[in-house]
Amino acid sequence: MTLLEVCDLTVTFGRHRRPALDGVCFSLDAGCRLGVIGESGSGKTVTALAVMGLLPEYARVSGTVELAGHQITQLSESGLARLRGDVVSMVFQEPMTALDPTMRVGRQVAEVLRLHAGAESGPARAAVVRMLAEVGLSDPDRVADAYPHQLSGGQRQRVILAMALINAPDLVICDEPTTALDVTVQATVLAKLDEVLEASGAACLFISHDLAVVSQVCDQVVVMLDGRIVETGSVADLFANPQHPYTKGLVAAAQLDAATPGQRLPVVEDFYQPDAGAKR
Amino acid sequence: MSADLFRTERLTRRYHNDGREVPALTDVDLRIAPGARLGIVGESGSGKSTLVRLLAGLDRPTSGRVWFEGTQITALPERRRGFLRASVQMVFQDPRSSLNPRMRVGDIITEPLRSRLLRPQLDGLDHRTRLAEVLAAVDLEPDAADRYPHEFSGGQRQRIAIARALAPKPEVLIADEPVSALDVSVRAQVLNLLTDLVAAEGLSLIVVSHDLLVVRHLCDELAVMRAGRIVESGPTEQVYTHPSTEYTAALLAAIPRIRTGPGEPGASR
Amino acid sequence: TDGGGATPAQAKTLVVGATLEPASMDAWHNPDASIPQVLLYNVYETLVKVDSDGALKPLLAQAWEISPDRLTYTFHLNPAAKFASGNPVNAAAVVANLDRMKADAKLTGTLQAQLAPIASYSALDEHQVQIKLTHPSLMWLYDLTTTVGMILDPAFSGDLNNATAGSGPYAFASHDKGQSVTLAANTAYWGTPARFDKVVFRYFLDPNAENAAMLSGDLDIISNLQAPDALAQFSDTSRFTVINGTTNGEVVLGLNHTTKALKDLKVRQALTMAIDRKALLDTAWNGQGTLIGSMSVPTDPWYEDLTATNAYNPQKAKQLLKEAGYANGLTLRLRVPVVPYAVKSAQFVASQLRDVGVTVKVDELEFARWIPEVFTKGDYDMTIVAHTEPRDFGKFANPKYYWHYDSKKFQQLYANADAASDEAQAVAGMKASLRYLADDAAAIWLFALPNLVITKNTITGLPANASSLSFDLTSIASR
Amino acid sequence: MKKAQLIAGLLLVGVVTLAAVVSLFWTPFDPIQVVPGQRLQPPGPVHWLGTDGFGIDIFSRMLVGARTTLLVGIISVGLAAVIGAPLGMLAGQAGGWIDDVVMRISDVVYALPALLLAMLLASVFGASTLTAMVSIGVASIPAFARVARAGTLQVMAADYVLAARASGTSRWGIAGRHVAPNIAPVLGVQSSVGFAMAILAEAALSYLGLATPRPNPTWGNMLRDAQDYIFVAPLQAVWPGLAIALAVLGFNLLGDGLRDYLDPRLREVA
Amino acid sequence: MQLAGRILKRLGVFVVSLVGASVLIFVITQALPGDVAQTLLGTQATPDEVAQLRAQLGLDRPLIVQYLDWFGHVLVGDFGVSHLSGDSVISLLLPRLAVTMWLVGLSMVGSLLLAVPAGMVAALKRRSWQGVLVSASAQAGMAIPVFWGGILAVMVFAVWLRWLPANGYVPLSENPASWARHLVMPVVTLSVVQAAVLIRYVRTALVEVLNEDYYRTARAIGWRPMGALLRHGLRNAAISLVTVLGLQVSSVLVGAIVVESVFNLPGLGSLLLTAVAQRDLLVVQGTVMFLVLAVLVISALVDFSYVLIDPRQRAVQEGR
Ligand SMILES: Nc1ncnc2c1ncn2[C@@H]1O[C@H](COP(=O)(O)OP(=O)(O)OP(=O)(O)O)[C@@H](O)[C@H]1O
Ligand SMILES: Nc1ncnc2c1ncn2[C@@H]1O[C@H](COP(=O)(O)OP(=O)(O)OP(=O)(O)O)[C@@H](O)[C@H]1O
Ligand SMILES: [Mg+2]
Ligand SMILES: [Mg+2]
Repeated sequence: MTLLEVCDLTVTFGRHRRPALDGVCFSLDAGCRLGVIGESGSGKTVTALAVMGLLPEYARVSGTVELAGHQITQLSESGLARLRGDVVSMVFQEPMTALDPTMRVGRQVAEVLRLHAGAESGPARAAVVRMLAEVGLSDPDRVADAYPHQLSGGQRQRVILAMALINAPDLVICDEPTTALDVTVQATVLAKLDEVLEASGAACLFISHDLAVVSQVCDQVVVMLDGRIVETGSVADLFANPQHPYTKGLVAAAQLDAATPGQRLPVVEDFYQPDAGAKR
Repeated sequence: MSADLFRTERLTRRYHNDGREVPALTDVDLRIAPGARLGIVGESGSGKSTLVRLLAGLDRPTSGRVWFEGTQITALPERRRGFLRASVQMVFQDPRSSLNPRMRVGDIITEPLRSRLLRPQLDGLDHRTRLAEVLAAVDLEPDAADRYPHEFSGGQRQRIAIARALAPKPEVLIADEPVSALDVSVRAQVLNLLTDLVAAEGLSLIVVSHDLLVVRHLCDELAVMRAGRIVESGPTEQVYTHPSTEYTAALLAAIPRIRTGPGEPGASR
Repeated sequence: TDGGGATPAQAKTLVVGATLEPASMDAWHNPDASIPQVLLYNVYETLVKVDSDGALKPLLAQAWEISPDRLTYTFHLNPAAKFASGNPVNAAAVVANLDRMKADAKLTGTLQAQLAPIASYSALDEHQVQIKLTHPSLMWLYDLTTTVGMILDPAFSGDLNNATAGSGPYAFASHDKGQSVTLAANTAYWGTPARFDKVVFRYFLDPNAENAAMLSGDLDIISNLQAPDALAQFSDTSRFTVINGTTNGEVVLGLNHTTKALKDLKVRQALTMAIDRKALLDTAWNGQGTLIGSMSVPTDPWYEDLTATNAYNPQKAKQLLKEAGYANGLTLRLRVPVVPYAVKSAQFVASQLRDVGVTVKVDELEFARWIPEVFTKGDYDMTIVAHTEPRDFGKFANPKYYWHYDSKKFQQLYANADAASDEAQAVAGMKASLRYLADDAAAIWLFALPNLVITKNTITGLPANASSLSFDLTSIASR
Repeated sequence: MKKAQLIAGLLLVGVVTLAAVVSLFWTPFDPIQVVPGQRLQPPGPVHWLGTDGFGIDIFSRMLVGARTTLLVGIISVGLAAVIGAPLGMLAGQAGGWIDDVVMRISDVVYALPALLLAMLLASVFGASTLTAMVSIGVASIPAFARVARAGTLQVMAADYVLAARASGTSRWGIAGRHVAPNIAPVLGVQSSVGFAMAILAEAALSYLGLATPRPNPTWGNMLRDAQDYIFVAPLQAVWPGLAIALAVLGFNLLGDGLRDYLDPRLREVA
Repeated sequence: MQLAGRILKRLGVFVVSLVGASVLIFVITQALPGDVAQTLLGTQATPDEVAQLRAQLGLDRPLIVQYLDWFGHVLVGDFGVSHLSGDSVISLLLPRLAVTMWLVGLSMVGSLLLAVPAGMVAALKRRSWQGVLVSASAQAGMAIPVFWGGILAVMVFAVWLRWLPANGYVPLSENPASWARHLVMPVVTLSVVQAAVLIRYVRTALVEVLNEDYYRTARAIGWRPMGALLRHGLRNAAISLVTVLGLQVSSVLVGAIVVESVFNLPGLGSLLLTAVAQRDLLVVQGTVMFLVLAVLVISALVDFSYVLIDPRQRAVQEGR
């Protein structure tokens, strides 16, 4: 069953600028994990925001985004608000800034419940602590009473994950959720994400420019370049056997461990030359 | 003794945060030979940046000493650190925040040349020609000099930062997380550039990173830090293949690798 | 039962708007005119008072006699008069007051000067007091109508700053600092009873605030409208009555007679002729006030219209200046205190003197600075200030006074007039002195300040002129 | 949008400046000559904005007033900026006890009523536009010092300052090349706000006889004079009031517009 | 222990600031020409009499002695006696202080009540006409002199409609209803004028919040824009706003002096004006000391309030 269907999505910021997204089409089945890769500025975040309906109001959007039977681009702000956090949720890149620094994280997680389920604070608290434990926090009670600044990056990132999962959404969007973490923490967070996604059966749109990370989380991948999707395929196929020259370059450049130390690394430009002027 | 490029002795740096002490660096003894390519790795907050800032003379230690080419620099007043400033240059993690948004690229790159401290060392260096040289060295168009940092991509910005570091013809380049803010496609470019430059100019290189693969690619020696101390050091390949501490082993194990083979998805396996 | 429309006993309050707030209630040690404004005649009574037209009237003294040599005054006290405390106002009380003041070294300078002519005094009997002067003085009896004549209950021993003990129809009740002074009716008053249970003097720093309070019905009376241009606001005769009388305040363009150019009569005349004072009054003071030609106002017994002396004539002014050797111009400093009539007049004067080739540099000074610099040190060429004390032209006879007007002729004229042995002769002498001042252009008299009082239509009995420092409540009633 | 702000600001400030410049050479009537018979004329073909209580053409006075008003704003804000901004930068860059001392002094000055200073200056030098400008300027120093310090602290924390230090740039170099340009925009905004305050403060001071003496017109003292005629001729108050409002608005728009325009990062963003 | 140390240091700085302020105040007031002896004696007195009175009042002593005498007493809470009325400065100050505190305090609250909602609209709708309208009216409001607004309010509400008394003051303890009626207009006037300035800052602070990640997070979990801003924006914006508010207090105090004169309120402003005019220097010094003290206390409170608003300030920071 198709959960998310994005069709011919085009997004433009400002009158005289190149579209940030240019006719993007893809679809995602319930319970599936789709990775989105591409260099910085290729439109990954814009895609995610379009699905969330969180694009700034001055963005001009055409095309359709259909999520669980709702036309996102047609919905009112309150209609969107009902979906967000319930049907679709998002895990943001920066664990340092994505949480309100003035509110205890337990309350922030509970808010998600209260906004959608109308839960009382008593039972909500229990649910929050349970969820925090589920995302692998060993001391969920203490964490719930902590302010964001009292937690480490990895802990914060897991709190955000808990916020995204607590309402058992159909779709979780992760926008570069681990770039701010160091490797060891990243590994545990990714492992936990994999585990809870598995358990809840939620679908996932996973955005990253780190191919290795995507390859560990996802089964399908789309490759974006300058606001367009240039290649789609399963993780195994695409990384083993990239077709588009850009993808080839990306895969080659990403494999640091494959190169001999000190030797020249392959770069994208070795495989793919953008047409003059297209790239600034 | 004076054969060392850098030598530190019981180097300690504690920060005071509202009265509480944070031991960022504790009793670090380190020797770096001229021409070395040293990588410093470790988890976030382990004191890597603190260590290199002390080496570059941008901060003063709480206790302990630092020698650069046989001269003890810890006690030296700022105005007598010209030789250090001329010889040691730094590249920072975030190319966005390390470039002044209100200065033109040309001015940013030539700023070190205008320093009064460095002038004696850089006698007769013409700013315009040097600018053109370093821009060429980092593979940027000459007209880049007239533009502002925000007009460049992340990779280009990092190249501008490198060009600035190269301008005063340093002997040592210290790079604090030079590629962690860049995406993979750009990372390769910058790493290539650094490799080439180090080879071409005969630079000594000190690279800080939490990414072991980056360090392995650039450096022949490795120091692993944890909680303000160096817990392991040695030739890169040796540490990489035969880590002697559990911590290093964990760091190595956590490196994500592209999984191209068939099998169930999931990092846990 | 009570008659028809009589309202139940309701406290009747009169609210009067005023500008300067007294710092204390002690008029003997504080020269502030704001104190007698509240207390004189209302709380403290004098032997003799001056009425709206400037005439002397009996108050505590039913009658008085002056000896032919004008040196001995005998006052016959009203036997009914008593203090608020119930003690009688008798000859002993008057003598006690004189004793007290004579013995007081801290008494204000004005009072000490006014006591100076007294040679001796004594109680002839219970109700008769005799006072002897060192020399005849026309002014002295007038002085007795002011602060110096106020009779304090000799039994009083409290703090004069915050209490009163007089014989008037009202007594001090409270002082709400920064806001108001409240008087309460003296229920035991010996004369016509007070018509109000309470009189509140509310003080305003900002004239607009005072006008607004009047317009909104919060005030019954504005005791002296600060900006005559605001008069139009009160033109609704169904609500307000405007009383437009005179005051004792002569607005004087003072000339510093030590300034070289101003020593020259021709220059002084020229300056006088260069200023169209009628136009000045119309422009600066909305035409309110009286044009005067010398240091005297219409309520003075010796008043004469002298406005024709050195009348407006710019041609002649230029001519005179040329004759005096200032054909190529003359620069004078006009240093005025920051009070509305002065700054406005200054602007007008500067403009008109410019027309006859006199450059005027206007300098506005805070009053506290005007006193030491202009008044005390005499550091000025011209200044503008209103002289509000009644019958004060004798100041021109004092060469040390800030004008430094040192005319032997005038001093002679004035001394003779004040010491004249009969009243008619004295008045004639005063007229001559005033005429001399005008002819000599000793100063330039711009106009006399109007007494602009606004009342609600329901208020009656206000005196037309402010002939004394008192805001006299005794005749005011409300319908 | 951003451009529109800048242009509107430039336009308004331009009009004020033009009025000031024109008044140097020409006014329709003598701006200080009293005309007794002509007081309080309504606006008409001869006197475009009517005449004031002295029968002087208001339009002429407005033109000349623009000069003083502009001067008061520029000089007092300039004074405050020239002293306050470097002090704030010093405090922010030096830190430690220098920071403490500078900021505490600035606190104390900030707390002192400007009125006292104005009185002092007026009594020593005589009240004039200059003494008013100086006291308003001095009273505004702390605001500039604070804004400059806050901005400096932010800049000093940026990596590019560390980079500059690493390449041997002196304190002065950092102050001049990095701190100053980066705090200039906030100082610009502060200046436009300060300008507005200065115009109004001058009006209040001349009310107390502590600023521009008669007959020289400033919009502030015209507004103060107009209070007397608020019932008789309310328009008297409207002209200078409007002029002050527009000038203040103009400088605010200009300040905001310039900040956005001068920021290279924002220049082409819609 | 550490906290005690910090408080002690803060207190030390505070005291030093006060001493500095006292010197400054003393020097400035003493440098004013004219003196209270002259005011007391009026224009009749001879120079000798003035000199005599000066000696009596102790005004002829060396300045340093006068200063030490004055400040020594101030330290023990004795501000001296008004030469003019003989009242103690404190007894003159306290009732005035109450008036000004009500005026300033209520106006701060009022301006917040106006500026926060308006600032929210201006920030959220900054690209539509509502937001532009709010911003524009704030800009226009800033350009209106306080006294002008006050006079207008009096004309409308006291003179035409007669709903409220034109001016004056009644203490709260005397008659609460009347107290309120007298304060409504001055408070609203001052609030509106201050709000115009404040809106700008609120808007800026909120726009910053709109760009924060946590605001986006709040939207992503299902808050509508206004809800997210109320729940997560205000408190964070408050961190930068309290600084501005602290700064505003001083300008509100200045505005209060004007408003006090328009509405004839017996506050510190009118006390200061008359005392200066009469050169009643002890009253001037006392009043200004109080103003300085108020500003310093408020800036200390602002620092303290960070701790309340921002939990990061409560514990020790982790560093960069
Ligand atoms: N709010 C915005 N206003 C204007 N332009 C925007 C905005 N957001 C994104 N863009 C532009 O849209 C393009 C795509 O941006 P996007 O953030 O989707 O890139 P990304 O692939 O997520 O990159 P990164 O890996 O750096 O996060 C970029 O050119 C960017 O400048
Ligand atoms: N200026 C500072 N003031 C206070 N504490 C600091 C400061 N700089 C660093 N620290 C603290 O010192 C410790 C070491 O910091 P350092 O920046 O050297 O770590 P790092 O290894 O570079 O980490 P990262 O990988 O996150 O950059 C950390 O705990 C940090 O919080
Ligand atoms: Mg992105
Ligand atoms: Mg670091």
